[in-house]
Amino acid sequence: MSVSVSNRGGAHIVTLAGEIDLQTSPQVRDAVLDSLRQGGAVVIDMGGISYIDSSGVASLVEGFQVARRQGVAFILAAVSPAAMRVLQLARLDKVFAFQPDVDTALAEGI
Amino acid sequence: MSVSVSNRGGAHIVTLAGEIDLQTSPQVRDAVLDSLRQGGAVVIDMGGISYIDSSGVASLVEGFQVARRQGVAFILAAVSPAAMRVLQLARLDKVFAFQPDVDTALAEGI
Amino acid sequence: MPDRILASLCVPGRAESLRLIRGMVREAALARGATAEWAHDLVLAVDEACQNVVRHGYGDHGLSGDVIVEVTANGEGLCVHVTDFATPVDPATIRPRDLEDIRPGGLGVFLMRALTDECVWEAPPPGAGNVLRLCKWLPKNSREGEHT
Amino acid sequence: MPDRILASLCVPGRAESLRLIRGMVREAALARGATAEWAHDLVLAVDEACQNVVRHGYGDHGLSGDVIVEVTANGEGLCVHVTDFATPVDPATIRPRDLEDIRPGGLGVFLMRALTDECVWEAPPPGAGNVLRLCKWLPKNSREGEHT
Ligand SMILES: Nc1ncnc2c1ncn2[C@@H]1O[C@H](COP(=O)(O)OP(=O)(O)O)[C@@H](O)[C@H]1O
Ligand SMILES: Nc1ncnc2c1ncn2[C@@H]1O[C@H](COP(=O)(O)OP(=O)(O)O)[C@@H](O)[C@H]1O
Repeated sequence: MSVSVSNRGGAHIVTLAGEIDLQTSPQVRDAVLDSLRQGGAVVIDMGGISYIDSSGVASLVEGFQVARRQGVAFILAAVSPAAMRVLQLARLDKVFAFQPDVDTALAEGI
Repeated sequence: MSVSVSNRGGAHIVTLAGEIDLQTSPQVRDAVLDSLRQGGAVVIDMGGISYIDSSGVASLVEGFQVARRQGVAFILAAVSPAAMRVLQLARLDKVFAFQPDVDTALAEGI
Repeated sequence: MPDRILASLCVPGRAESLRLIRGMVREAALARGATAEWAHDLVLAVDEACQNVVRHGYGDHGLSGDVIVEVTANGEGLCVHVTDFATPVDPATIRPRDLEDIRPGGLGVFLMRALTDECVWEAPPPGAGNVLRLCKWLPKNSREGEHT
Repeated sequence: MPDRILASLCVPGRAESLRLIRGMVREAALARGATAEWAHDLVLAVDEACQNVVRHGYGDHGLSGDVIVEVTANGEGLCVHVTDFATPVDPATIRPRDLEDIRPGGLGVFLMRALTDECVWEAPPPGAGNVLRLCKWLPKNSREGEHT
Protein backbone atom coordinates (compact mmCIF):
# COMPACT_ATOMS: atom_id res chain seq x y z
CA MET A 1 0.00 0.00 0.00
CA SER A 2 1.20 3.52 -0.72
CA VAL A 3 -0.19 6.90 0.33
CA SER A 4 0.99 10.22 -1.04
CA VAL A 5 -0.41 13.70 -0.50
CA SER A 6 -0.10 16.66 -2.85
CA ASN A 7 -1.69 20.06 -3.22
CA ARG A 8 -3.57 21.36 -6.27
CA GLY A 9 -5.66 24.53 -6.50
CA GLY A 10 -5.96 24.79 -2.72
CA ALA A 11 -7.20 21.21 -2.37
CA HIS A 12 -5.34 18.26 -0.86
CA ILE A 13 -5.08 15.22 -3.10
CA VAL A 14 -4.56 11.98 -1.17
CA THR A 15 -3.42 9.32 -3.66
CA LEU A 16 -3.87 5.73 -2.50
CA ALA A 17 -2.57 2.60 -4.18
CA GLY A 18 -2.51 -1.10 -3.37
CA GLU A 19 -4.41 -3.01 -0.67
CA ILE A 20 -6.04 -1.15 2.21
CA ASP A 21 -6.61 -3.45 5.15
CA LEU A 22 -6.30 -3.57 8.93
CA GLN A 23 -2.53 -3.26 8.64
CA THR A 24 -2.41 -0.36 6.19
CA SER A 25 -5.58 1.64 6.92
CA PRO A 26 -3.98 3.61 9.81
CA GLN A 27 -1.71 5.28 7.22
CA VAL A 28 -4.77 6.23 5.18
CA ARG A 29 -6.50 7.63 8.25
CA ASP A 30 -3.42 9.67 9.21
CA ALA A 31 -3.02 11.15 5.71
CA VAL A 32 -6.72 12.02 5.46
CA LEU A 33 -6.95 13.60 8.92
CA ASP A 34 -3.63 15.46 8.47
CA SER A 35 -4.90 16.96 5.21
CA LEU A 36 -8.18 18.01 6.81
CA ARG A 37 -6.33 19.57 9.74
CA GLN A 38 -4.58 21.90 7.30
CA GLY A 39 -7.94 23.15 5.99
CA GLY A 40 -9.42 23.09 2.50
CA ALA A 41 -11.10 20.42 0.37
CA VAL A 42 -9.78 16.86 0.20
CA VAL A 43 -9.90 14.62 -2.85
CA ILE A 44 -9.08 10.93 -2.38
CA ASP A 45 -7.64 9.44 -5.57
CA MET A 46 -8.72 5.81 -5.28
CA GLY A 47 -7.75 4.77 -8.82
CA GLY A 48 -4.85 2.60 -7.64
CA ILE A 49 -6.70 0.72 -4.91
CA SER A 50 -6.96 -3.00 -5.65
CA TYR A 51 -8.60 -3.97 -2.35
CA ILE A 52 -10.35 -2.23 0.52
CA ASP A 53 -11.90 -3.72 3.65
CA SER A 54 -14.10 -2.31 6.42
CA SER A 55 -11.15 -0.73 8.22
CA GLY A 56 -10.26 1.21 5.06
CA VAL A 57 -13.88 2.23 4.64
CA ALA A 58 -13.89 3.36 8.30
CA SER A 59 -10.96 5.70 7.61
CA LEU A 60 -12.89 7.26 4.73
CA VAL A 61 -16.05 7.63 6.83
CA GLU A 62 -14.02 9.35 9.52
CA GLY A 63 -12.61 11.80 6.94
CA PHE A 64 -16.09 12.39 5.56
CA GLN A 65 -17.42 13.29 9.02
CA VAL A 66 -14.57 15.64 9.90
CA ALA A 67 -14.93 17.37 6.51
CA ARG A 68 -18.67 17.82 7.02
CA ARG A 69 -18.07 19.35 10.45
CA GLN A 70 -15.50 21.71 8.90
CA GLY A 71 -17.75 22.52 5.94
CA VAL A 72 -15.19 21.48 3.31
CA ALA A 73 -15.61 19.15 0.34
CA PHE A 74 -14.53 15.49 0.68
CA ILE A 75 -14.53 13.68 -2.63
CA LEU A 76 -13.74 10.10 -3.68
CA ALA A 77 -12.28 10.09 -7.20
CA ALA A 78 -11.70 7.22 -9.65
CA VAL A 79 -13.27 4.56 -7.41
CA SER A 80 -12.61 1.08 -8.86
CA PRO A 81 -15.43 -1.47 -9.24
CA ALA A 82 -14.06 -3.58 -6.34
CA ALA A 83 -14.01 -0.59 -3.98
CA MET A 84 -17.42 0.61 -5.18
CA ARG A 85 -18.87 -2.81 -4.47
CA VAL A 86 -17.79 -2.57 -0.81
CA LEU A 87 -19.14 1.00 -0.50
CA GLN A 88 -22.46 -0.10 -2.04
CA LEU A 89 -22.78 -3.07 0.30
CA ALA A 90 -22.19 -0.69 3.21
CA ARG A 91 -24.83 1.67 1.68
CA LEU A 92 -22.22 4.42 1.59
CA ASP A 93 -22.65 5.00 -2.15
CA LYS A 94 -25.42 7.47 -1.26
CA VAL A 95 -23.30 9.15 1.43
CA PHE A 96 -19.97 9.99 -0.20
CA ALA A 97 -19.47 12.45 -3.07
CA PHE A 98 -17.92 10.70 -6.11
CA GLN A 99 -16.16 12.02 -9.20
CA PRO A 100 -14.72 10.00 -12.09
CA ASP A 101 -11.21 11.45 -11.70
CA VAL A 102 -9.18 14.03 -9.78
CA ASP A 103 -9.39 16.68 -12.51
CA THR A 104 -13.19 16.54 -12.57
CA ALA A 105 -13.26 16.58 -8.77
CA LEU A 106 -11.15 19.76 -8.72
CA ALA A 107 -13.16 21.40 -11.52
CA GLU A 108 -16.65 20.51 -10.38
CA GLY A 109 -16.66 19.00 -6.93
CA ILE A 110 -15.14 21.56 -4.63
CA MET B 1 -2.00 -20.92 -17.95
CA SER B 2 -2.92 -20.73 -21.62
CA VAL B 3 -1.38 -22.38 -24.69
CA SER B 4 -2.25 -21.51 -28.27
CA VAL B 5 -0.68 -22.67 -31.50
CA SER B 6 -0.62 -20.83 -34.82
CA ASN B 7 1.19 -21.09 -38.13
CA ARG B 8 3.32 -18.41 -39.75
CA GLY B 9 5.61 -18.80 -42.75
CA GLY B 10 5.69 -22.57 -42.36
CA ALA B 11 6.69 -22.42 -38.70
CA HIS B 12 4.54 -23.34 -35.71
CA ILE B 13 4.26 -20.63 -33.08
CA VAL B 14 3.39 -21.97 -29.62
CA THR B 15 2.27 -19.02 -27.47
CA LEU B 16 2.40 -19.62 -23.72
CA ALA B 17 1.01 -17.37 -20.99
CA GLY B 18 0.68 -17.58 -17.21
CA GLU B 19 2.27 -20.01 -14.77
CA ILE B 20 3.80 -23.25 -16.03
CA ASP B 21 4.02 -25.82 -13.26
CA LEU B 22 3.47 -29.50 -12.57
CA GLN B 23 -0.26 -29.05 -13.18
CA THR B 24 -0.03 -27.10 -16.44
CA SER B 25 3.20 -28.32 -18.08
CA PRO B 26 1.55 -31.39 -19.67
CA GLN B 27 -0.43 -28.99 -21.89
CA VAL B 28 2.82 -27.31 -22.93
CA ARG B 29 4.42 -30.66 -23.69
CA ASP B 30 1.42 -31.76 -25.78
CA ALA B 31 1.36 -28.52 -27.82
CA VAL B 32 5.12 -28.64 -28.46
CA LEU B 33 5.21 -32.31 -29.46
CA ASP B 34 2.06 -31.98 -31.61
CA SER B 35 3.64 -29.10 -33.50
CA LEU B 36 6.86 -31.02 -34.05
CA ARG B 37 4.90 -34.03 -35.25
CA GLN B 38 3.49 -31.90 -38.07
CA GLY B 39 7.02 -31.02 -39.26
CA GLY B 40 8.70 -27.64 -39.64
CA ALA B 41 10.35 -25.21 -37.24
CA VAL B 42 8.82 -24.39 -33.85
CA VAL B 43 9.00 -21.02 -32.10
CA ILE B 44 7.90 -20.85 -28.44
CA ASP B 45 6.59 -17.39 -27.58
CA MET B 46 7.41 -17.14 -23.87
CA GLY B 47 6.60 -13.43 -23.48
CA GLY B 48 3.51 -14.07 -21.36
CA ILE B 49 5.05 -16.57 -18.94
CA SER B 50 5.14 -15.27 -15.39
CA TYR B 51 6.48 -18.45 -13.78
CA ILE B 52 8.13 -21.67 -14.91
CA ASP B 53 9.38 -24.58 -12.84
CA SER B 54 11.49 -27.65 -13.64
CA SER B 55 8.52 -29.53 -15.12
CA GLY B 56 7.97 -26.67 -17.60
CA VAL B 57 11.68 -26.64 -18.42
CA ALA B 58 11.51 -30.42 -18.95
CA SER B 59 8.78 -29.95 -21.58
CA LEU B 60 11.00 -27.47 -23.42
CA VAL B 61 14.03 -29.78 -23.23
CA GLU B 62 11.95 -32.60 -24.66
CA GLY B 63 10.88 -30.38 -27.57
CA PHE B 64 14.46 -29.31 -28.13
CA GLN B 65 15.62 -32.91 -28.37
CA VAL B 66 12.87 -34.01 -30.76
CA ALA B 67 13.57 -30.98 -32.98
CA ARG B 68 17.28 -31.76 -33.06
CA ARG B 69 16.55 -35.33 -34.08
CA GLN B 70 14.25 -34.05 -36.85
CA GLY B 71 16.77 -31.41 -37.92
CA VAL B 72 14.30 -28.49 -37.50
CA ALA B 73 14.77 -25.21 -35.62
CA PHE B 74 13.42 -24.91 -32.06
CA ILE B 75 13.54 -21.33 -30.80
CA LEU B 76 12.57 -19.70 -27.50
CA ALA B 77 11.35 -16.14 -28.15
CA ALA B 78 10.74 -13.23 -25.74
CA VAL B 79 11.99 -15.11 -22.66
CA SER B 80 11.20 -13.08 -19.50
CA PRO B 81 13.89 -12.46 -16.85
CA ALA B 82 12.20 -14.90 -14.41
CA ALA B 83 12.19 -17.69 -16.99
CA MET B 84 15.74 -16.89 -18.11
CA ARG B 85 16.91 -17.13 -14.52
CA VAL B 86 15.61 -20.70 -14.28
CA LEU B 87 17.17 -21.65 -17.63
CA GLN B 88 20.49 -20.14 -16.54
CA LEU B 89 20.48 -22.00 -13.23
CA ALA B 90 19.86 -25.22 -15.17
CA ARG B 91 22.72 -24.22 -17.54
CA LEU B 92 20.32 -24.44 -20.45
CA ASP B 93 21.03 -20.87 -21.58
CA LYS B 94 23.89 -22.31 -23.67
CA VAL B 95 21.71 -25.11 -25.06
CA PHE B 96 18.55 -23.44 -26.38
CA ALA B 97 18.41 -20.98 -29.29
CA PHE B 98 16.95 -17.63 -28.16
CA GLN B 99 15.47 -14.69 -30.07
CA PRO B 100 14.10 -11.44 -28.64
CA ASP B 101 10.66 -11.86 -30.26
CA VAL B 102 8.68 -14.06 -32.64
CA ASP B 103 9.25 -11.80 -35.67
CA THR B 104 13.01 -11.94 -35.28
CA ALA B 105 12.84 -15.68 -34.70
CA LEU B 106 10.95 -16.13 -37.99
CA ALA B 107 13.23 -13.76 -39.90
CA GLU B 108 16.57 -14.92 -38.58
CA GLY B 109 16.26 -18.08 -36.54
CA ILE B 110 14.73 -20.66 -38.84
CA MET C 1 -19.28 -34.42 -4.65
CA PRO C 2 -17.94 -35.12 -1.16
CA ASP C 3 -16.38 -32.38 0.98
CA ARG C 4 -12.77 -31.87 0.04
CA ILE C 5 -10.32 -29.82 2.12
CA LEU C 6 -8.45 -27.56 -0.29
CA ALA C 7 -6.14 -25.96 2.26
CA SER C 8 -5.70 -25.14 5.91
CA LEU C 9 -3.58 -22.15 6.93
CA CYS C 10 -2.38 -21.37 10.45
CA VAL C 11 -1.02 -17.87 11.05
CA PRO C 12 -0.43 -15.60 14.03
CA GLY C 13 -3.57 -13.59 14.81
CA ARG C 14 -2.05 -10.27 13.77
CA ALA C 15 -2.80 -7.63 11.14
CA GLU C 16 0.26 -8.67 9.12
CA SER C 17 -1.22 -12.13 8.57
CA LEU C 18 -4.30 -10.88 6.73
CA ARG C 19 -2.57 -10.59 3.34
CA LEU C 20 -1.50 -14.21 3.58
CA ILE C 21 -5.01 -15.30 4.48
CA ARG C 22 -6.48 -13.35 1.57
CA GLY C 23 -3.97 -14.81 -0.89
CA MET C 24 -4.74 -18.34 0.23
CA VAL C 25 -8.52 -17.96 0.07
CA ARG C 26 -8.30 -16.25 -3.33
CA GLU C 27 -6.13 -19.02 -4.82
CA ALA C 28 -8.39 -21.71 -3.40
CA ALA C 29 -11.48 -20.02 -4.85
CA LEU C 30 -9.86 -19.60 -8.27
CA ALA C 31 -8.71 -23.23 -8.18
CA ARG C 32 -12.35 -24.22 -7.54
CA GLY C 33 -13.33 -22.37 -10.72
CA ALA C 34 -14.65 -19.14 -9.19
CA THR C 35 -14.54 -15.82 -11.04
CA ALA C 36 -12.35 -13.00 -9.72
CA GLU C 37 -15.46 -11.16 -8.47
CA TRP C 38 -16.81 -14.18 -6.62
CA ALA C 39 -13.37 -14.81 -5.12
CA HIS C 40 -13.14 -11.15 -4.02
CA ASP C 41 -16.37 -11.41 -2.07
CA LEU C 42 -15.36 -14.59 -0.23
CA VAL C 43 -11.89 -13.14 0.44
CA LEU C 44 -13.43 -9.98 1.93
CA ALA C 45 -15.81 -11.97 4.13
CA VAL C 46 -12.97 -14.11 5.49
CA ASP C 47 -10.75 -11.04 5.95
CA GLU C 48 -13.48 -9.37 8.01
CA ALA C 49 -13.86 -12.50 10.15
CA CYS C 50 -10.12 -12.74 10.77
CA GLN C 51 -9.84 -9.02 11.40
CA ASN C 52 -12.41 -9.37 14.17
CA VAL C 53 -10.40 -12.19 15.71
CA VAL C 54 -7.29 -9.98 15.62
CA ARG C 55 -9.05 -6.89 17.00
CA HIS C 56 -11.68 -8.31 19.33
CA GLY C 57 -10.85 -11.95 20.02
CA TYR C 58 -7.20 -11.26 20.85
CA GLY C 59 -6.63 -7.48 20.76
CA ASP C 60 -9.41 -6.31 23.09
CA HIS C 61 -8.12 -8.70 25.77
CA GLY C 62 -4.39 -8.17 25.26
CA LEU C 63 -4.08 -11.78 24.12
CA SER C 64 -2.14 -13.26 21.26
CA GLY C 65 -2.66 -16.53 19.44
CA ASP C 66 -3.11 -18.17 16.08
CA VAL C 67 -5.91 -18.12 13.55
CA ILE C 68 -6.62 -21.22 11.47
CA VAL C 69 -8.37 -20.75 8.15
CA GLU C 70 -9.57 -23.95 6.49
CA VAL C 71 -11.12 -23.96 3.02
CA THR C 72 -13.36 -26.86 1.98
CA ALA C 73 -14.99 -27.41 -1.39
CA ASN C 74 -18.29 -29.22 -1.78
CA GLY C 75 -20.86 -29.60 -4.53
CA GLU C 76 -22.39 -26.18 -3.89
CA GLY C 77 -19.30 -24.02 -3.41
CA LEU C 78 -16.77 -23.28 -0.71
CA CYS C 79 -16.91 -23.25 3.07
CA VAL C 80 -14.27 -21.55 5.19
CA HIS C 81 -13.82 -22.30 8.87
CA VAL C 82 -12.05 -19.61 10.91
CA THR C 83 -10.84 -20.94 14.25
CA ASP C 84 -9.30 -18.85 17.04
CA PHE C 85 -7.99 -19.66 20.50
CA ALA C 86 -9.38 -16.58 22.24
CA THR C 87 -12.09 -16.52 24.89
CA PRO C 88 -15.30 -18.07 23.55
CA VAL C 89 -17.92 -15.40 22.84
CA ASP C 90 -21.67 -15.74 22.81
CA PRO C 91 -22.61 -15.42 19.10
CA ALA C 92 -25.80 -13.62 20.16
CA THR C 93 -23.65 -10.68 21.30
CA ILE C 94 -22.02 -10.37 17.87
CA ARG C 95 -24.36 -8.32 15.74
CA PRO C 96 -23.99 -5.94 12.82
CA ARG C 97 -24.84 -2.32 13.50
CA ASP C 98 -27.65 -0.35 11.94
CA LEU C 99 -26.30 0.98 8.64
CA GLU C 100 -28.36 4.17 9.01
CA ASP C 101 -26.00 5.16 11.79
CA ILE C 102 -23.08 6.47 9.73
CA ARG C 103 -19.93 6.23 11.79
CA PRO C 104 -16.48 4.70 11.35
CA GLY C 105 -16.40 0.98 12.12
CA GLY C 106 -19.08 -1.56 12.81
CA LEU C 107 -19.25 -2.92 9.27
CA GLY C 108 -17.37 -6.21 9.59
CA VAL C 109 -20.17 -8.51 10.69
CA PHE C 110 -22.58 -6.84 8.29
CA LEU C 111 -20.23 -7.47 5.34
CA MET C 112 -19.53 -11.07 6.36
CA ARG C 113 -23.29 -11.77 6.31
CA ALA C 114 -23.95 -9.83 3.12
CA LEU C 115 -21.13 -11.56 1.23
CA THR C 116 -21.84 -15.19 2.17
CA ASP C 117 -24.70 -17.67 2.05
CA GLU C 118 -23.93 -19.10 5.50
CA CYS C 119 -22.35 -17.31 8.43
CA VAL C 120 -22.63 -19.27 11.68
CA TRP C 121 -20.58 -19.71 14.80
CA GLU C 122 -20.16 -23.42 15.47
CA ALA C 123 -19.47 -25.18 18.76
CA PRO C 124 -15.67 -24.96 19.11
CA PRO C 125 -13.72 -28.21 19.59
CA PRO C 126 -11.92 -28.64 22.94
CA GLY C 127 -9.00 -26.21 23.17
CA ALA C 128 -10.31 -23.78 20.56
CA GLY C 129 -11.98 -20.46 21.31
CA ASN C 130 -14.37 -19.77 18.48
CA VAL C 131 -15.15 -21.39 15.14
CA LEU C 132 -16.91 -19.35 12.47
CA ARG C 133 -18.24 -21.10 9.38
CA LEU C 134 -18.60 -18.99 6.25
CA CYS C 135 -19.99 -20.60 3.10
CA LYS C 136 -20.62 -19.20 -0.33
CA TRP C 137 -22.36 -21.10 -3.13
CA LEU C 138 -21.17 -20.94 -6.69
CA PRO C 139 -23.52 -20.09 -9.56
CA LYS C 140 -25.35 -23.26 -10.69
CA ASN C 141 -23.29 -23.71 -13.88
CA SER C 142 -19.98 -23.87 -11.97
CA ARG C 143 -21.22 -26.35 -9.41
CA GLU C 144 -21.30 -29.74 -11.01
CA GLY C 145 -18.53 -32.33 -10.84
CA GLU C 146 -14.96 -31.86 -9.73
CA HIS C 147 -13.13 -28.54 -9.88
CA THR C 148 -12.16 -27.34 -13.35
CA MET D 1 15.42 -11.85 16.60
CA PRO D 2 13.83 -15.11 17.73
CA ASP D 3 12.30 -17.57 15.29
CA ARG D 4 8.79 -16.53 14.38
CA ILE D 5 6.33 -18.78 12.51
CA LEU D 6 4.76 -16.67 9.77
CA ALA D 7 2.40 -19.31 8.44
CA SER D 8 1.75 -23.00 8.17
CA LEU D 9 -0.24 -24.38 5.25
CA CYS D 10 -1.64 -27.90 4.94
CA VAL D 11 -2.84 -28.96 1.50
CA PRO D 12 -3.50 -32.24 -0.32
CA GLY D 13 -0.29 -33.52 -1.94
CA ARG D 14 -1.53 -32.94 -5.49
CA ALA D 15 -0.43 -30.84 -8.45
CA GLU D 16 -3.41 -28.50 -7.98
CA SER D 17 -2.11 -27.46 -4.55
CA LEU D 18 1.17 -26.03 -5.85
CA ARG D 19 -0.33 -22.64 -6.78
CA LEU D 20 -1.62 -22.23 -3.25
CA ILE D 21 1.75 -23.13 -1.79
CA ARG D 22 3.52 -20.67 -4.07
CA GLY D 23 1.11 -17.89 -3.20
CA MET D 24 1.59 -18.46 0.51
CA VAL D 25 5.38 -18.57 0.38
CA ARG D 26 5.51 -15.48 -1.85
CA GLU D 27 3.27 -13.45 0.47
CA ALA D 28 5.27 -14.54 3.52
CA ALA D 29 8.54 -13.55 1.85
CA LEU D 30 7.18 -10.17 0.78
CA ALA D 31 5.80 -9.59 4.29
CA ARG D 32 9.31 -10.26 5.63
CA GLY D 33 10.63 -7.49 3.37
CA ALA D 34 12.03 -9.58 0.52
CA THR D 35 12.23 -8.30 -3.05
CA ALA D 36 10.13 -9.94 -5.78
CA GLU D 37 13.29 -11.64 -7.17
CA TRP D 38 14.30 -13.05 -3.79
CA ALA D 39 10.74 -14.24 -3.20
CA HIS D 40 10.66 -15.91 -6.64
CA ASP D 41 13.74 -17.96 -5.85
CA LEU D 42 12.41 -19.20 -2.51
CA VAL D 43 9.00 -19.90 -4.08
CA LEU D 44 10.63 -21.96 -6.85
CA ALA D 45 12.73 -23.95 -4.36
CA VAL D 46 9.67 -24.78 -2.25
CA ASP D 47 7.62 -25.60 -5.37
CA GLU D 48 10.31 -28.05 -6.48
CA ALA D 49 10.35 -29.67 -3.04
CA CYS D 50 6.56 -30.05 -2.96
CA GLN D 51 6.48 -31.25 -6.54
CA ASN D 52 8.84 -34.06 -5.59
CA VAL D 53 6.56 -35.00 -2.71
CA VAL D 54 3.59 -35.10 -5.12
CA ARG D 55 5.46 -37.06 -7.83
CA HIS D 56 7.83 -39.28 -5.87
CA GLY D 57 6.72 -39.32 -2.24
CA TYR D 58 3.08 -40.03 -3.04
CA GLY D 59 2.75 -40.53 -6.83
CA ASP D 60 5.43 -43.18 -7.41
CA HIS D 61 3.84 -45.35 -4.73
CA GLY D 62 0.20 -44.72 -5.61
CA LEU D 63 -0.26 -43.02 -2.25
CA SER D 64 -2.10 -39.85 -1.36
CA GLY D 65 -1.66 -37.56 1.61
CA ASP D 66 -1.11 -34.01 2.73
CA VAL D 67 1.86 -31.67 2.48
CA ILE D 68 2.52 -29.18 5.27
CA VAL D 69 4.52 -26.07 4.39
CA GLU D 70 5.63 -23.99 7.36
CA VAL D 71 7.41 -20.66 6.94
CA THR D 72 9.54 -19.30 9.80
CA ALA D 73 11.36 -15.97 9.93
CA ASN D 74 14.55 -15.49 11.88
CA GLY D 75 17.28 -12.87 12.01
CA GLU D 76 18.95 -14.12 8.83
CA GLY D 77 16.00 -14.78 6.55
CA LEU D 78 13.33 -17.42 6.08
CA CYS D 79 13.21 -21.16 6.66
CA VAL D 80 10.54 -23.36 5.12
CA HIS D 81 9.79 -26.85 6.40
CA VAL D 82 8.07 -29.18 3.96
CA THR D 83 6.56 -32.20 5.71
CA ASP D 84 4.96 -35.17 3.99
CA PHE D 85 3.37 -38.40 5.22
CA ALA D 86 4.83 -40.68 2.57
CA THR D 87 7.35 -43.45 3.11
CA PRO D 88 10.55 -42.08 4.67
CA VAL D 89 13.36 -41.94 2.10
CA ASP D 90 17.09 -42.07 2.70
CA PRO D 91 18.29 -38.53 1.88
CA ALA D 92 21.50 -40.03 0.50
CA THR D 93 19.46 -41.51 -2.36
CA ILE D 94 18.09 -38.10 -3.33
CA ARG D 95 20.68 -36.46 -5.52
CA PRO D 96 20.67 -33.95 -8.34
CA ARG D 97 21.69 -35.24 -11.74
CA ASP D 98 24.72 -34.18 -13.72
CA LEU D 99 23.69 -31.07 -15.66
CA GLU D 100 25.93 -32.05 -18.61
CA ASP D 101 23.46 -34.83 -19.30
CA ILE D 102 20.78 -32.86 -21.13
CA ARG D 103 17.45 -34.65 -20.81
CA PRO D 104 13.95 -33.79 -19.62
CA GLY D 105 13.60 -33.95 -15.83
CA GLY D 106 16.05 -34.37 -13.02
CA LEU D 107 16.36 -30.65 -12.24
CA GLY D 108 14.28 -30.33 -9.08
CA VAL D 109 16.86 -31.20 -6.42
CA PHE D 110 19.51 -29.24 -8.27
CA LEU D 111 17.32 -26.11 -8.31
CA MET D 112 16.36 -26.50 -4.63
CA ARG D 113 20.03 -26.53 -3.68
CA ALA D 114 21.03 -23.74 -6.05
CA LEU D 115 18.24 -21.45 -4.85
CA THR D 116 18.66 -21.83 -1.08
CA ASP D 117 21.36 -21.47 1.56
CA GLU D 118 20.31 -24.60 3.44
CA CYS D 119 18.63 -27.69 2.03
CA VAL D 120 18.56 -30.59 4.49
CA TRP D 121 16.30 -33.48 5.26
CA GLU D 122 15.60 -33.53 9.00
CA ALA D 123 14.59 -36.44 11.19
CA PRO D 124 10.79 -36.59 10.76
CA PRO D 125 8.61 -36.45 13.90
CA PRO D 126 6.58 -39.59 14.70
CA GLY D 127 3.79 -40.04 12.17
CA ALA D 128 5.43 -37.92 9.47
CA GLY D 129 7.25 -39.31 6.43
CA ASN D 130 9.88 -36.75 5.46
CA VAL D 131 10.76 -33.25 6.60
CA LEU D 132 12.81 -31.05 4.29
CA ARG D 133 14.24 -27.80 5.63
CA LEU D 134 14.94 -25.07 3.07
CA CYS D 135 16.44 -21.78 4.27
CA LYS D 136 17.37 -18.65 2.39
CA TRP D 137 19.18 -15.69 3.94
CA LEU D 138 18.25 -12.12 3.15
CA PRO D 139 20.85 -9.58 2.01
CA LYS D 140 22.55 -8.05 5.08
CA ASN D 141 20.70 -4.71 4.89
CA SER D 142 17.26 -6.39 5.09
CA ARG D 143 18.14 -8.56 8.05
CA GLU D 144 18.07 -6.42 11.14
CA GLY D 145 15.11 -5.97 13.48
CA GLU D 146 11.53 -7.00 12.96
CA HIS D 147 9.87 -7.31 9.57
CA THR D 148 9.16 -4.02 7.78
N1 LIG E 1 -14.11 -12.62 16.78
C1 LIG E 1 -14.77 -11.85 17.70
N2 LIG E 1 -14.52 -12.00 19.00
C2 LIG E 1 -15.18 -11.23 19.92
N3 LIG E 1 -16.08 -10.29 19.60
C3 LIG E 1 -16.36 -10.06 18.31
C4 LIG E 1 -15.73 -10.84 17.29
N4 LIG E 1 -16.20 -10.41 16.11
C5 LIG E 1 -17.07 -9.43 16.37
N5 LIG E 1 -17.20 -9.21 17.70
C6 LIG E 1 -18.10 -8.22 18.35
O1 LIG E 1 -19.09 -7.81 17.37
C7 LIG E 1 -19.05 -6.39 17.18
C8 LIG E 1 -19.35 -6.02 15.73
O2 LIG E 1 -18.24 -6.33 14.91
P1 LIG E 1 -18.03 -5.56 13.53
O3 LIG E 1 -19.31 -5.56 12.76
O4 LIG E 1 -16.87 -6.18 12.84
O5 LIG E 1 -17.71 -4.04 13.90
P2 LIG E 1 -16.47 -3.44 14.73
O6 LIG E 1 -15.47 -4.52 14.89
O7 LIG E 1 -15.98 -2.32 13.87
O8 LIG E 1 -17.07 -2.99 16.01
C9 LIG E 1 -17.67 -5.96 17.65
O9 LIG E 1 -17.64 -4.62 18.07
C10 LIG E 1 -17.38 -6.96 18.78
O10 LIG E 1 -17.99 -6.53 19.97
N1 LIG F 1 10.18 -36.19 -1.81
C1 LIG F 1 10.82 -37.25 -2.40
N2 LIG F 1 10.49 -38.50 -2.05
C2 LIG F 1 11.13 -39.53 -2.63
N3 LIG F 1 12.10 -39.44 -3.54
C3 LIG F 1 12.47 -38.22 -3.94
C4 LIG F 1 11.86 -37.06 -3.39
N4 LIG F 1 12.45 -35.99 -3.97
C5 LIG F 1 13.35 -36.45 -4.83
N5 LIG F 1 13.39 -37.80 -4.83
C6 LIG F 1 14.30 -38.65 -5.64
O1 LIG F 1 15.36 -37.82 -6.12
C7 LIG F 1 15.45 -37.87 -7.55
C8 LIG F 1 15.87 -36.51 -8.13
O2 LIG F 1 14.81 -35.59 -8.03
P1 LIG F 1 14.73 -34.35 -9.02
O3 LIG F 1 16.06 -33.67 -9.06
O4 LIG F 1 13.59 -33.50 -8.60
O5 LIG F 1 14.47 -34.93 -10.48
P2 LIG F 1 13.23 -35.77 -11.05
O6 LIG F 1 12.16 -35.69 -10.02
O7 LIG F 1 12.87 -35.09 -12.33
O8 LIG F 1 13.77 -37.15 -11.24
C9 LIG F 1 14.07 -38.31 -8.00
O9 LIG F 1 14.09 -38.95 -9.25
C10 LIG F 1 13.64 -39.24 -6.86
O10 LIG F 1 14.19 -40.53 -7.04
